[in-house]
Amino acid sequence: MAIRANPRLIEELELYGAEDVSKCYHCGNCSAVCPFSRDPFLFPRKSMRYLQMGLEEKLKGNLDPWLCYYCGECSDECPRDAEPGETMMSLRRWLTSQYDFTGISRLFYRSWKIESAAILLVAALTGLGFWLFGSSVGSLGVYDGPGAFFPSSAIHKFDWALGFLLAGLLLVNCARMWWFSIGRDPKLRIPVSAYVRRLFLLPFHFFTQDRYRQCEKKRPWAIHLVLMLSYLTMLVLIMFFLHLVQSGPEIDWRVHAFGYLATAGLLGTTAFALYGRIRKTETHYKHSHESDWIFLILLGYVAGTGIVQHVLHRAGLNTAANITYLAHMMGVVPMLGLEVPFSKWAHLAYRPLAMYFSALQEEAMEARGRASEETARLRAA
Amino acid sequence: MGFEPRIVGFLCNWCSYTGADLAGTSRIPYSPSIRVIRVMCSARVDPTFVLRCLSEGADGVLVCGCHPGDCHYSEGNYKALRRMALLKRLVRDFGIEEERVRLEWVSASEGKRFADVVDDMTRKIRDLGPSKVRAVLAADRAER
Amino acid sequence: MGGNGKIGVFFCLEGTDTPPELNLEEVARYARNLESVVRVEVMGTRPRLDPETLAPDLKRAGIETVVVAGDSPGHFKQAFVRALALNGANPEEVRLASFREHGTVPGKLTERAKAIVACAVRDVPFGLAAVPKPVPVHPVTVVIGGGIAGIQASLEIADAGQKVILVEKSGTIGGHMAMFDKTFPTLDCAACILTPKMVAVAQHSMIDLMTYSEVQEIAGSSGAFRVKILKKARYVDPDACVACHACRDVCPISIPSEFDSGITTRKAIYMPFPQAVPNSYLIDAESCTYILSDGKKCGACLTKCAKDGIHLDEKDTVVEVEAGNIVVATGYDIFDASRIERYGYGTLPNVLTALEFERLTNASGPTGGTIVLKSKKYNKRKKAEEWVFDAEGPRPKSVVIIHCVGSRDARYNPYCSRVCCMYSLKFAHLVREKLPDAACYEFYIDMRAFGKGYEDFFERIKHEQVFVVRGRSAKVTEKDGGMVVKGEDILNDRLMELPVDMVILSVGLQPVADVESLARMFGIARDRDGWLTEMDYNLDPTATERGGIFLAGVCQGPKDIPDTVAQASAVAARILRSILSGKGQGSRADLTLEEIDARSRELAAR
Amino acid sequence: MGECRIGVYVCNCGTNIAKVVDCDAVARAAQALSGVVVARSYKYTCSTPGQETIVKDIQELGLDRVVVAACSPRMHEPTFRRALQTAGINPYFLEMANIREQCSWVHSDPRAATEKAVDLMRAAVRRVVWHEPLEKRYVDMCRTTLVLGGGIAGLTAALEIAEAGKPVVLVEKRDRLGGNVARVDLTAPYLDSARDMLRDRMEQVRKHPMIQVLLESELEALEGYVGNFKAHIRTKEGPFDTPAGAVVVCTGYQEFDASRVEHYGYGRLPNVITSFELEQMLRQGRLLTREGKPPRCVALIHCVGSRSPEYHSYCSRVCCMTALKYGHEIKSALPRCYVYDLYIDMHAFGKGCEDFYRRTAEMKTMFLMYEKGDLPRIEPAGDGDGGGMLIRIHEKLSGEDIEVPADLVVLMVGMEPREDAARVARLVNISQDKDGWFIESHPKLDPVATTTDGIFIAGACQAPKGIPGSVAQASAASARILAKLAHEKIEVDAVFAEVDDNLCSGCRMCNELCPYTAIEYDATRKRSQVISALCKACGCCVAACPSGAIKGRHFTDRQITAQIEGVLEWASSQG
Repeated sequence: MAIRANPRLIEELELYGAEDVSKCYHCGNCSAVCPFSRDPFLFPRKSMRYLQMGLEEKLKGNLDPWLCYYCGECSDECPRDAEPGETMMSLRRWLTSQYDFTGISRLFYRSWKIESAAILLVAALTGLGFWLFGSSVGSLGVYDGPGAFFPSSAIHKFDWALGFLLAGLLLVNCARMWWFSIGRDPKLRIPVSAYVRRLFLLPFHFFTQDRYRQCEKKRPWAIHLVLMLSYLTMLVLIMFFLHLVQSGPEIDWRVHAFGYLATAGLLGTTAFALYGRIRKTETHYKHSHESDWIFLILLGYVAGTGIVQHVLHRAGLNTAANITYLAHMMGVVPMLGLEVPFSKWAHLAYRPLAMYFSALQEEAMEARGRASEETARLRAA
Repeated sequence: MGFEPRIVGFLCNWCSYTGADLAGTSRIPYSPSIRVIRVMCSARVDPTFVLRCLSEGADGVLVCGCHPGDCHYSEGNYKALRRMALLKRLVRDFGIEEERVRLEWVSASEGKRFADVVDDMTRKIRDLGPSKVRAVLAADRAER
Repeated sequence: MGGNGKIGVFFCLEGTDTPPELNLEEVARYARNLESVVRVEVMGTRPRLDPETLAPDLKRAGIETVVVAGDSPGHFKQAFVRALALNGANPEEVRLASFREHGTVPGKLTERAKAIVACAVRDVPFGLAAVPKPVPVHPVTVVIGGGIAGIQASLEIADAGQKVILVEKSGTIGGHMAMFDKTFPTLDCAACILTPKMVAVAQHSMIDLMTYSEVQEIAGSSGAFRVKILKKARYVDPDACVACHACRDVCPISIPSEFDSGITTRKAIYMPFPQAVPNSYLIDAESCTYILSDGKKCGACLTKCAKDGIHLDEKDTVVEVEAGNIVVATGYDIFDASRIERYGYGTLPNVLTALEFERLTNASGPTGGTIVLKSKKYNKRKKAEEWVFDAEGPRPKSVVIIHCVGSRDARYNPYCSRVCCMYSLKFAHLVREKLPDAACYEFYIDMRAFGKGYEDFFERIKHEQVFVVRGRSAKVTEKDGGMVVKGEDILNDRLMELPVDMVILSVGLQPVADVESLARMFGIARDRDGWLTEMDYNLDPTATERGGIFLAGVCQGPKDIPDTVAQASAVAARILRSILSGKGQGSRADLTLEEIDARSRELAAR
Repeated sequence: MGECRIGVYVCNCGTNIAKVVDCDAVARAAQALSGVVVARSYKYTCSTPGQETIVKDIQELGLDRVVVAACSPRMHEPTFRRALQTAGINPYFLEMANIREQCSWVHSDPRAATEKAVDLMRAAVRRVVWHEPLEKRYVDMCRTTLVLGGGIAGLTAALEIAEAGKPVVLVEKRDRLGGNVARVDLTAPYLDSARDMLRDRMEQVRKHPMIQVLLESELEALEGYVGNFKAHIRTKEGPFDTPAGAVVVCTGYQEFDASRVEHYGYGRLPNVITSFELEQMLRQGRLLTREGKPPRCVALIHCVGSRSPEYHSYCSRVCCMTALKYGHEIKSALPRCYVYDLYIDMHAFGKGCEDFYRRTAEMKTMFLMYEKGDLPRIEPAGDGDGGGMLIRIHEKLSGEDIEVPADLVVLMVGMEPREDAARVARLVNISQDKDGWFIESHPKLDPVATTTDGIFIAGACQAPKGIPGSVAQASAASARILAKLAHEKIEVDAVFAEVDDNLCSGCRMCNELCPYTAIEYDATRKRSQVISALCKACGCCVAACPSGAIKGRHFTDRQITAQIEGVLEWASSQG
């Protein structure tokens, strides 16, 4: 059954950052220079082709964009400046918006105005909510212990609640990702055993970013890893040791040591990324979608306010600390609440998943290949 | 080695000879049995030439001209056609198989066709075996 | 001529060919004062025009005739045509004022742009209005460049009984074509069809051949040029030399041979190639020990020459000649493959450029035409191992031909070099013919087999079991001794990693290194790819804005041999016509705005 | 006349001959033949040193006959004849044996090939003995040039020649000048105005005092030979005869008839049109479907009738760029219209073409690549398909089976020889290749001359080409003609037939046979005689003359019989 080409898709993808894809004349250079491109996952050329022709369904089920880490080789080598690397990036954005069932992500990516508005709104609500809550349970002058403006126990609960909500949203999106790439394809019959056997891939790629490491340029990977680990550390600290983190004023090295490292990591990498994007130092920094800026600014903001309120607390300036804390939360909530399920940060889940699914796909294809050979042999005999 | 026929080919300068050259430039192989003599037009081929070839011991004679209507001299090939018809009858009366004398149209763009014609004729004549005349010639030499 | 009602002039730039020194505002101001122009608008670069919105706009202004002006206004014509049609006006009344087409005059672009707009407003074809006055023409023609283009042009003119001075930079005429083995698609050997022409040039009474010479300066004006030619010292008297090779055998210096594109060596005293014309030795002063040491060292050849034809004290001389017409046939350079590192040219021994392979497979090449891999040989003089072609060397088992090397590529040459596809197919054929058991792959993007008999040739190659792979291969890497070529086989949707012994890079053509200075010397503009610009892409592919200076062959843009020959003959026609009629073509570049303006008024009045 | 001194030169042609034929053996065999003074085998006999050897031998060894065993005489006979001339003997004392095209290039068995080469060489040696010194003849060159066809090529050729002050008669079949270019508005890749361009040319031609334009006229017959043709032209005023020194054939091409490709349903489906029809629409600013609505999506299909086994195998050269042009124009006329471009290979090879290809791609034209054999299918679409028709194509770059909607399908029809090409070819006595294009005398080095002296071809009648190509070729042809016109007289071949009065019985058989009416009967002397200037040396009469009174110079009975004996010596020497 023939697939309908759709010339509009390429116009839509422009909003996601793929502005040059129409220049591509398919010399195949990019796929050949790409260190990751190999049968059966040939990219970026093939994805670019699907995009040029607007084969939406094909693209939806296509995991290739997640297998690309944007080392920029392809873009550097492209004879027509069609920016394959950036196209893959844009496709990741687009896929994120496709996985997201709420449609919010789509809104965000297509208009940075909406995204920032949403962020500001959530921030305002958070601010208001926490202010009311804080003033009802304690006083602005108290940072810790009884009568604290933000009692850690309560924040802890809130964090968990938010955590569950986000996890829920993300899970649904992941499920959709599975459906697009594997579930709906009748040709892909994957035994449960395979799912179990390959499951290790998830944590492995999540923690090591191993594939990213295989890029010819190592620096981006290193930076990304630091960022990722710092973020994780912070997450763990907050989700499990918040009471310790918040306690003070004396420094509790068991937790705070980690806190400092993480913060340093976050601030450092964010700063580096911002600098890179402003100066366009690397190929993968040449083109910046609005969502990239928003994300970096948020991250920097959150890490910054986080450490500031901590310091203020140690300095005994409780009121100031509390206010900064409030400001911090006004960053944290929108960042987690909006970026994780609906924007850039979803890739934190999608990338390892993609590795997992692609492995399964490949296995299934090989199996099918063997089967067809088998039947061919039998027919021959 | 088996019998390798010796064929004399009269090719008109404008179509057939050019065609034969084309076979060369496009490297289309054919049997080395043929020896080409260039004439301006197939109409120049005097029947006596053909007979002369046969009497000199040729196993076959091939005359090639432009396709009807394409003659560089407008209708020379038609004249060749008529002459060959008569000649064939004469040859038969001499007791020589008429397959040994052949007229073909080969245009300047038909290198392949020329090669095919030569190969085909060689095959046919190989089946016919050497021309009787050769034996006679041999006998003559023996007498002297 | 036609054209009534109110006229609107719209400036739309395509942006690709806009020269910086063009002052658009000034041109626009000029346009406002032209008769019956009611509206002038500068729409900027690549404006997004929508007929639906243009139409009412034009209607309101009552515009029934539109002049679209710009570097390449045709790009925007349709929008206006449809707009007029929507208004029920006559859609034929959209006129183009193309600066690219008519305005390529270094220095005076703005003036020219005004003239072009004026002509368009008056609906007078620029070609008719801008006609330079005929000039008396000196019968001698100087042809610069002794490649097939120069040779053809010279012969055509000389056969008509007119004097030609053929100036060639190197020691022999023949150019690139002389280096080729066979020519596509007929596969007849290049030497066989070229050498007779070279001989004819040498023997022609009306051609005086100046090899190893360069044009230094062109003074005077169209019809009466004074050309300064530097005759570099050959140090060997061509009349005395009988090519006995005695001198060569004793010369101690050996350097890479230009003619064999570096895959063999030649001596400091050398004959470019056996069929060289003039068929005589010459000495390259840069490498001759004797000359470098001002006669203190060596001089071995002096004693060996039986006819005392060697004069190492010979000096360069400058001659000045009068000429009515000049033919520029300076040809091209090939793209420097080492610029693309990932193909490993220069580092991997068996990665060859097309020209190197051309020599390798040539009967008169180092291996007598057998295709072999380079093998390590110990060089006694250099006391070092080096890679050389040896007729007995190993034959390649698999050969890869990579198309579009340096062509169709934004980072190198954005244009298509036009000949590579066909010569690559030719190579494939030669490989299959000479090495029947060697696999041959072609990595291509589009197979551009457009000429007479080309397509058939392509089909034929396919039947000779050549693997044509659609996809430009990306890199050549060394892998345990051998090489691996990586590329995408797009049509079969797979990645190929071929182990190969020989890689041939189908390098493109590019303007000669000194094209910049040449262009300045001739006073001709260059297009954005660096090729010399013709007077009119369609109507006048051979003439230039400078009257009396003509372009032949690849110096105007990539061409294959038939097109080059046709163009060279075309130039001859132009020159013969000027000589026979005694009316030389004046220089269009010298026309002033006033002249063109006046003439166009005249014509419009009729 | 046995005692001539013959030199035999066996060319190796690099390895072209030597790789199969044992050239030294051939040379040795030559040595053994009676009359042969010297026999050499040489790498490139055609090269300067090669020719010099021949000249040297002639002068030093006093040779009076030369045999060169090398490539086809069609290639180098003139070259070696020149060499003989320089050496001071009659150029016709040369005979060539074709041991390349008709031996080494077509045979692989060295033994057989060498044997054949020896035979051919021997035949040549035997023949050359009987060669006679012939003198070239010079005839007047008529100043007028006849140009057939008023297209861009014809106009250019006419102008070039007329500008040189030589009269031109321009014959155009139609009622207006301009040919196919007149149907075009803009030209790829620079989108210059073809209209202005043509107006420019036509103005000049019309105004030119040296050019006589005959519209609605056709060449009926052409007699004579180079320098002295006589053309019978049918004009609307009646028959018109003119002498002509040379003829330039610029009859151009005709568009491929799209309805032949039934598959595409041209003529059946209302909204399937040809490129020329689209050109018209664009020109009038009325880019509409048959239903009168502006199309939402247009599909351009390349290579209609070109690059296909069943129609024309060749590429029509200009369609790709034209299609890109249309893609571009449609987008600027209807910014919201989607354009699909269905192609096989994108032939964007000229100056500025690749750049234009890129530009069109940037305008979001959707390029779809299909396989040469496997043409797209056009089907009527259902409602909601967003287009009047659906085009199904197996898209090669993605490997997917694709369908695209289209309100308008444009067939990029290729070029083919005009249906009267064969007639023209016969009239002016030139040949056509397998596709019907006129054959040039050499594809590389002589793309405008033909096998018939004085007849030149220019423009798309020789092979598909764009405007610049046609213009260049037209000028090239004029260069040849101007070169001839520059001289008062021109050389014609010394080979023709002559009647021996003593033998002629006056039977007048030859008079009827001669296709050129070159033989007249002298009633007073009761003898036939040949008008040498008209004779084209076909030799028809020679073969026919019952009393052997007619001698075909350079192809005499004696020469040919000698050749026969030569090739058959081997055969007759064994049973």
